[in-house]
Amino acid sequence: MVLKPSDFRVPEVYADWCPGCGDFGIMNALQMAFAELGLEPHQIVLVSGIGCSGKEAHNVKCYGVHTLHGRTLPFAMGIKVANPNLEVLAIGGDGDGLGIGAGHFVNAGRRNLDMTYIIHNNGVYGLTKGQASPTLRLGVQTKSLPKPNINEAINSIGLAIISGFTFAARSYAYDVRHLKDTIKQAIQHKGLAFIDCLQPCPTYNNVTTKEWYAGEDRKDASGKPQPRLYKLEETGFDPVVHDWAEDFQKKMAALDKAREWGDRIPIGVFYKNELEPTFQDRLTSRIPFYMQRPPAKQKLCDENGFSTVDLSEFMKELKTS
Amino acid sequence: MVLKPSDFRVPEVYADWCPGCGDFGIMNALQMAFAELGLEPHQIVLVSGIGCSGKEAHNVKCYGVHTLHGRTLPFAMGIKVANPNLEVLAIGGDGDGLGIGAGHFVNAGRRNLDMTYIIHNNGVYGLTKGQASPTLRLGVQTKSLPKPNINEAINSIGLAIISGFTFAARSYAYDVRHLKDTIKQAIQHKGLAFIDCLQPCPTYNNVTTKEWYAGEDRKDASGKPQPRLYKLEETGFDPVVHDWAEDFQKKMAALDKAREWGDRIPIGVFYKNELEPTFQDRLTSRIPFYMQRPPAKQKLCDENGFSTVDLSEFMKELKTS
Amino acid sequence: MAVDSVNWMAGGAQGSGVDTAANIFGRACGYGGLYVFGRREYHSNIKGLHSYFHLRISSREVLANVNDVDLLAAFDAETVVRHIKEVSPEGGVIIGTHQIGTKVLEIPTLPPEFKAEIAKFMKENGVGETLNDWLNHARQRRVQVFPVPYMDLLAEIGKKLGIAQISKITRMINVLTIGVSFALFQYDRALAEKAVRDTFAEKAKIAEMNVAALNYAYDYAKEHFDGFKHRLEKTVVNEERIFLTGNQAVAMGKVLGGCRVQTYYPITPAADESEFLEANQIMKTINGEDEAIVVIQTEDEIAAVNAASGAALAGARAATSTSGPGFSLMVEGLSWAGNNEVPLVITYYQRGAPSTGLPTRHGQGDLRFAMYAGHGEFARIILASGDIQECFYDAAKVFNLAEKYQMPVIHLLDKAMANCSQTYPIFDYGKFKIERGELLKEKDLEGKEYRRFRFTETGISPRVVLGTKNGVHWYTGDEHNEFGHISEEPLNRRLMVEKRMKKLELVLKEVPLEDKLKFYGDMNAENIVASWGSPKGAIIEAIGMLRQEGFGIGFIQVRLLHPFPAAEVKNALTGKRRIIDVEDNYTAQLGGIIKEATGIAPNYYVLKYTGRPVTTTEVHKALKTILTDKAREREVLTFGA
Amino acid sequence: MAVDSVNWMAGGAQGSGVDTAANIFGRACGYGGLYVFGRREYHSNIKGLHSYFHLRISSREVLANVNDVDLLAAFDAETVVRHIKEVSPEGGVIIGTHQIGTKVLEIPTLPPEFKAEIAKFMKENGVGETLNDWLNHARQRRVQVFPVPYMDLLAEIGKKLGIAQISKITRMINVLTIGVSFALFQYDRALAEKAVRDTFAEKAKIAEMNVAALNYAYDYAKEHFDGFKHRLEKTVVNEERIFLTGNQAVAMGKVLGGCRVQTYYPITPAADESEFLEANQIMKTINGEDEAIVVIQTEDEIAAVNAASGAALAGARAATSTSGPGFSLMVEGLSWAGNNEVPLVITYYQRGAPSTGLPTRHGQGDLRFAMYAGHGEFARIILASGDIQECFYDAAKVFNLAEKYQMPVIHLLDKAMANCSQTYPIFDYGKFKIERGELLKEKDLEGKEYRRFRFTETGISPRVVLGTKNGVHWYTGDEHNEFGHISEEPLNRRLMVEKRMKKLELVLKEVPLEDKLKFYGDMNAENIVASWGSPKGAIIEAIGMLRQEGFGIGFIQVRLLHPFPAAEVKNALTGKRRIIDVEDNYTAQLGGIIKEATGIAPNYYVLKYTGRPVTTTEVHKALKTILTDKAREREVLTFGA
Ligand SMILES: Cc1ncc(C[n+]2csc(CCOP(=O)(O)OP(=O)(O)O)c2C)c(N)n1
Ligand SMILES: Cc1ncc(C[n+]2csc(CCOP(=O)(O)OP(=O)(O)O)c2C)c(N)n1
Ligand code: SF4
Ligand code: SF4
Ligand SMILES: [Mg+2]
Ligand SMILES: [Mg+2]
Repeated sequence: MVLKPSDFRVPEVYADWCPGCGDFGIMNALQMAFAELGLEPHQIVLVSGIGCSGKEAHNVKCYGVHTLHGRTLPFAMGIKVANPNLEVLAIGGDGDGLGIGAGHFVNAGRRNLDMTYIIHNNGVYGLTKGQASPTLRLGVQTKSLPKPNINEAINSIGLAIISGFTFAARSYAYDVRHLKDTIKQAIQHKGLAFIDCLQPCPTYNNVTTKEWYAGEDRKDASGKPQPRLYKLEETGFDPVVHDWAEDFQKKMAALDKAREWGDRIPIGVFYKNELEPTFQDRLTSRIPFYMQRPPAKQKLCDENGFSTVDLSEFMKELKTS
Repeated sequence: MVLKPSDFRVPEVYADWCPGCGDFGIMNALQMAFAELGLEPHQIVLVSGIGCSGKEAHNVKCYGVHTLHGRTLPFAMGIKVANPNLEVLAIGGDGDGLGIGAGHFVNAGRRNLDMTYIIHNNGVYGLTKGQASPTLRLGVQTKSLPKPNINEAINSIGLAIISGFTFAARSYAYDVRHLKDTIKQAIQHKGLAFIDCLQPCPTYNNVTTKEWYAGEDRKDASGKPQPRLYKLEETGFDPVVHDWAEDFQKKMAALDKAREWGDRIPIGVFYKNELEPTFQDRLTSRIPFYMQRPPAKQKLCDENGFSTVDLSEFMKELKTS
Repeated sequence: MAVDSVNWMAGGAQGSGVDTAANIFGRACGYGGLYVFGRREYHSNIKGLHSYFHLRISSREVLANVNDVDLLAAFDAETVVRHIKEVSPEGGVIIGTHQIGTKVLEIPTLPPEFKAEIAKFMKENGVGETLNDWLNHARQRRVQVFPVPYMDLLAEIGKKLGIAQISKITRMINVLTIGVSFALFQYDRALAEKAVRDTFAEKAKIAEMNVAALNYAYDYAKEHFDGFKHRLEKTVVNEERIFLTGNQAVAMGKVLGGCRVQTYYPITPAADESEFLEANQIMKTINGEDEAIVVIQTEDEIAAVNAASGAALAGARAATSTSGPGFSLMVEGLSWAGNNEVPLVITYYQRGAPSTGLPTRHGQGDLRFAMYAGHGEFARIILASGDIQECFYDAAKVFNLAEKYQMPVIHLLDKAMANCSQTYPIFDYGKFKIERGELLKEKDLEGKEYRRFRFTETGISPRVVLGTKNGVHWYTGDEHNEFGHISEEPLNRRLMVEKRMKKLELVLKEVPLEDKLKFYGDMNAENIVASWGSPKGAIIEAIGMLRQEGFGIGFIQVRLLHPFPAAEVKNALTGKRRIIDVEDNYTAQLGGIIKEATGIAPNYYVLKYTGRPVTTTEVHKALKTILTDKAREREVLTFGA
Repeated sequence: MAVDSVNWMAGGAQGSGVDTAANIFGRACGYGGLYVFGRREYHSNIKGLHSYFHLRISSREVLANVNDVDLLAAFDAETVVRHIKEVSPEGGVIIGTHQIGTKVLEIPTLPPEFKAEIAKFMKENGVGETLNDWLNHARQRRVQVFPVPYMDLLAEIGKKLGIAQISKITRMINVLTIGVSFALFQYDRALAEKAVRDTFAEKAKIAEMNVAALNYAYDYAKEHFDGFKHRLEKTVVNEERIFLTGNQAVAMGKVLGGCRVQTYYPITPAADESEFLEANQIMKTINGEDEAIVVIQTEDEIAAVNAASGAALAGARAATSTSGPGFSLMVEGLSWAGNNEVPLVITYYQRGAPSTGLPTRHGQGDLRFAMYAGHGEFARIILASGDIQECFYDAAKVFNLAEKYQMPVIHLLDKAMANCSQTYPIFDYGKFKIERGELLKEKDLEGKEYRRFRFTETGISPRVVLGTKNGVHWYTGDEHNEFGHISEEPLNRRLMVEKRMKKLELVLKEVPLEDKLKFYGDMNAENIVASWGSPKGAIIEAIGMLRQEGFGIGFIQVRLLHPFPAAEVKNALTGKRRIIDVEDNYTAQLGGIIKEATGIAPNYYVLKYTGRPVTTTEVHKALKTILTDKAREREVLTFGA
């Protein structure tokens, strides 16, 4: 059965984002990506956090788990480990993932579970009315801040790479096609994939706006805006680690790109490494039949309900007579 | 009054680390550093986490705040912000700082408070009997692990640099002099300083042992061990950012050094940048008299106890008649 | 005694100006010497979902909301659908003419479960599918409908102001509504003008545009509408009054109480308080000196609570402010603070729960969690305010309690108080005293051995702040000896547990009665209501009405919830025929505590857990049912959209 | 009824072989058909601080510890100083000759508060400063001292084994102690030999060395010591028995109960359970198939609880295991699980608290925290085991409860159970049934509209696991409608609260009596003890003794602590003259719950909060004081070093 993006819509839910919010673009890109990958709704689990971004999970027709603020990755891990055959995507806000959730972010990198994580990078805590998020730069004052931001921004691509994510990309909520393609690549990537999705928040972030990304404040002589975003893939940038020997150099190239901001902002894949074993690979090396009979698929009992487990090996250890 | 390291001892407390534990070296280095810097016990606050390492705070004569697992940095922040004239050091285990505390680690970098953070890097959760800590490498099996480690290690120096720490160094618990000097530099650094202190745990970590660091498993022809550790400062490595323009290159050089492990392991300062404003600087730009009258030093009331605050400005806003 | 009042409600999508409208309306009433009580309801959403503001206005003090709406200013069709049933007979609805044709079941923001509800209503009452049908149905109840051609009005105003593009001024619809409303109420338009000007004080041009719009609408209404029965009349007052929310009251109370470090992580409905503090970081003393509060937005609530503890140890009065989800993350830190006798203040706004729950709605479901939060047994104080004025004074007092008794204090509030607003005579805070408890300074310590946790008669060990010369000491989350070093000795352990816990007895002994309990109504009557927190206002009004109707009834408001003033509560309840517990939760948490602490069980429960606060109307009704022996043991209230 | 028993204690610095010694000793007793109860006490320290193991041995079942020590095997001077007062008259102390000259106040590991205690003791009793003085003082109570020249013995053994460097074999001192002990008890040395061999089963050479040492010491003692009165005699048994800790019992119970994902973050005393599971990850079914449990060490407890919820939603039986500090971090996740009706299991080992507290010591101070943890009101089950066998079966049962009632279940345990060990007839688990509750599969769903939170009579909505075809649905921490989508509708809200909460009534109706309460002793007597958790064993023995002494007394063990079986408890307590609450905490938490739930208040409390579990001896004494009307309302127990 071939599904269309519209098959992933949830008509009974009103998507209550502000008019012009980038979250709509992300929703569309997810629906398109799922359709193009030939996934069915029940095969996918979208695990979201708390924030405007957290509502994505209700607006896509697939299993949706709208979790706690900052906890998408642990929930997603539990789901994926229990049933590695599910396509698991964690999605959340920048505050969610890099503020309260930063500890999970860093430690997720250590496991390299084969799943995807998308951050809605809007520079603000949207749903709590516009406080500075961890991606907002020092000294910047968006409209709802009483004072200019007092903290430095987190470099999310850099953090992902240092933490061990094996795929790190950036895309843009208003370039739905690019975002959709990036999501597809992330899902197809064997390992933990991170997408930093630039997402204008027209309500609270009056600094990195759609117009700003489009470069409408800097028109060339002919009056044409000079977009700030450019695509890495169009510059010949090769993010793929083909051999461990080139890993460090690829990482450094990615970090170099990751610091570009302001007049030229790269989107696309910064880093990709499929040589690192996934957590599923590692579990399989402990439990050879893990992928065939993962935790969610074991039988536990016979038809009468009696537990079928045999504890005699354990008991032997403890016997005194 | 010139104090000696022994003035920083706490004779009434039995330092209950295992014989040969690197934590003794760290204790000694702290005491020496404080004495050499001419600090007095009451000027210093040692904020520790939970773990064998957490006990450092009880073994040094200065204000000691032995906090919660993973929470040294928030406590330290509160103390430092309330009274910026105190010399605040946070110290804790690798599990403490990079496992459960990783979120604070990353976000502390965004603030650049002028304080010092020292991690006891022993590759294990010592006090809970030797589980893998976040600095233990994938596939390594220390003696108390039932299976080889299933997670990748965190690159703590790299993480500090990416997160915004403005000083990142590594030292070694058994090179007390080097460690002492590194601690002094960290304290004197204007900004948030991180020290990754390699700390053998003879009880649970039988992999990165004192002997291993000393290279006793690889003797040269003459039978002399070939130490694995070498000092960056002896190689002419210059970690200091003199100008923002060289910042990225200095960071990359530090990251390059940070991946060295195995046969040659650098210790010393990897990165140092005093150009970045500290959190105190930033607060002062909001509150001009912040350093003179910080929160802990305000008077609050007159001699009869009556609150001296004047709320009429606030009330004016709310008046309806 | 309940008060005659006029009730105005504005409703519309979030972001469409409902709040501003209510603000202007409330101010205008205040300027006319009227008392106002405002309740704000909104979805956990930034733009698009339904929100409303209910203002109750009177020449006498009003303490709570009632069910009635006398004039509903509906910014959209959904507002009519959700609130028309609240509009009183003889009341009115202001609605845009362009909305009257809306098919109600096609309003996109209505969720399926609500559509099912209204479909049922329409079927049962033979109401048709358009808003017009709904309005006609209301007309049958003598509700007046005032259709306003907003777009036409805007076009004309635009013309007058020289603005061609109407979309630039559509946001003035809210001011038009106010103009129409005040015209209907026949209220002094000068006061409305002043309110508009003050609201837009910093933008003179916008202020003038809005004043023009206001007057245009006022005139329009005078011309086109008549027969509306309700009136608002200004009076002359010769006292200063303020109109404020609980959030604002708490923020000011903290400043008064000497709070100089506030940590927070954004969360509804607490964040407004911290933002208010941050925006007003620098303040003056009465001596003209500058002081400042440092507000830190942390990476999470775990950092917030522990940083606040750190600041408290360093000698600053420090607090953090949050609601349920954040508090859940703070409990490990709370337990540390309890063990280390830290004077930590946590401002806890309850909201609809469990979990994310109803983030912008009300609830009182966290009392027992606050009592027992954190592993192990340790002393804490829980003080619950019941109205906005208490919010203010209590927010200051809790720092005295925290420092005197050296224990964490939870200032327990709720969403209703946080976001409601009320008129008060200006607060007279000049008598507020800072009590820092036993606090030793450098010179007190000279030549002496200092033990942070010295065993004393009362359990209170004189305190020294970090950095004090001669006072070096230690803290640890482990059980500790008098010096603050880890100790696992059984005898020391027993004594330390007892030391910490017996301070609670001291609290019970020393806290003045009015901070434990407050009494209202007839305390000699055979009927008594027990409650805590925001239901207070509605209860006071309801028992006032009942007493006028001839019933004997009193009310105890429990303020100190932990340690629980069992003796005083028992005393108040003993011998009563009907003990009625009123709370905004499902499990009657205060009721359970009373039962455990006093051995006396309430025999009636009035409970509400729809996420909306109780109103005077429904509390009055429920109590009356009880007093006339027609009630079940549990009366569940459900009013409010 | 209490049981005749012999009590052996080994004590010494952590890391000096106390645990191994106790293990070998216990096994040897087991091989001789004896029952053993073992209690382990240790500091939160890896090496150097004092630890001890108390073994109580009998030919009949033993359920708890007693105060007496009949033979104290002291590995160091500190052990003597700490435990000599426990040694019974006619009891003995084995001590190294080289330690006898130790000046006790100079033992470096003693903290100042303990030194102050012993200095006082020495002064009051005229005891001198050396260990020898202490031993002489004990001799006055007819305690026998057996000094062993360990170093000489080791030198000779070394010579025999061809080992020159004694430092290589000093760790065999523990085996020497065992040899001496068994010789004194005149126990069959072959059984001791077998125990040593089995303990070192994987290291044949070490095993032989240790057997040699054992025999050498045994012979030495036979030759040098006599007059020791206590005997251990083997008996013949014809049933299979096991000797295990609570940690092990829980791990096995989880496997039986179908737990297939366990998440954890290391913490005492829970981590041993997870490590046991990880080490034994792959298991067989009775059909010879392989199954496996995935054990994930997470970055913190927040991740642990939420990952377990995730796994549970995906259809695996999933649990996490922790103690107080970790549980504190889990409460936000617990609240989410409650709101989303997740069948999550949390194994909660209480330890000394608050905060880090006494990380390796016992306590029961977290009951009310477990009851109310998490903001808001939601349904949960708390089941508390009272002994190691219950740990096993309950660890399996909780998964049935979690899935049948779709709510989080807290399996509440404590440090005493986790680390104590006891002999039992082998568990007969073949009748254990897996009950997954209402669980729909792909084919059940075909062509139907599925609503995860469908309103039903019982409140239970048939469940579908993530990934099931035709069953797509949503979860959210927000209040939700039947589909699992966010809903702020007041009516839906009320119904959802009621749906979730009324499942608790079903639990109370369906859970069998023996999982709610257990009754022991004379339930018709006028005296009754109420308790929960690990004090159970000591209480059963103590009331047995009392009944032999002619007192009428019964005991109810409360197992289901939430929802609380108020009717059954009330029934048991009604009409009793003395109701005695026994708990290892300060605030008598169960007592408070009973009072609230039944209106009946205990009139006596026997409480302990030194971090050590209660013993049969002290419970017996306290109860007797109460039954003879000589007690205060609160009897505080303090036994144990
Ligand atoms: C533990 C906890 N703390 C705070 C909140 C309140 N909260 C709701 S949304 C939000 C911020 C969301 O910001 P972000 O993650 O950037 O998402 P966005 O709304 O910008 O998409 C916060 C702090 C919460 N739900 N839980
Ligand atoms: C919230 C919480 N979880 C778990 C623990 C248990 N715990 C005590 S020490 C420790 C690990 C310490 O490891 P590390 O931080 O590396 O310090 P080390 O002992 O190695 O110095 C843990 C997990 C705790 N105290 N608090
Ligand atoms: S506040 Fe910003 S992020 Fe949230 S819905 Fe509105 S535009 Fe989107
Ligand atoms: S366990 Fe390791 S880290 Fe802990 S005290 Fe012993 S040697 Fe040191
Ligand atoms: Mg955001
Ligand atoms: Mg460690």
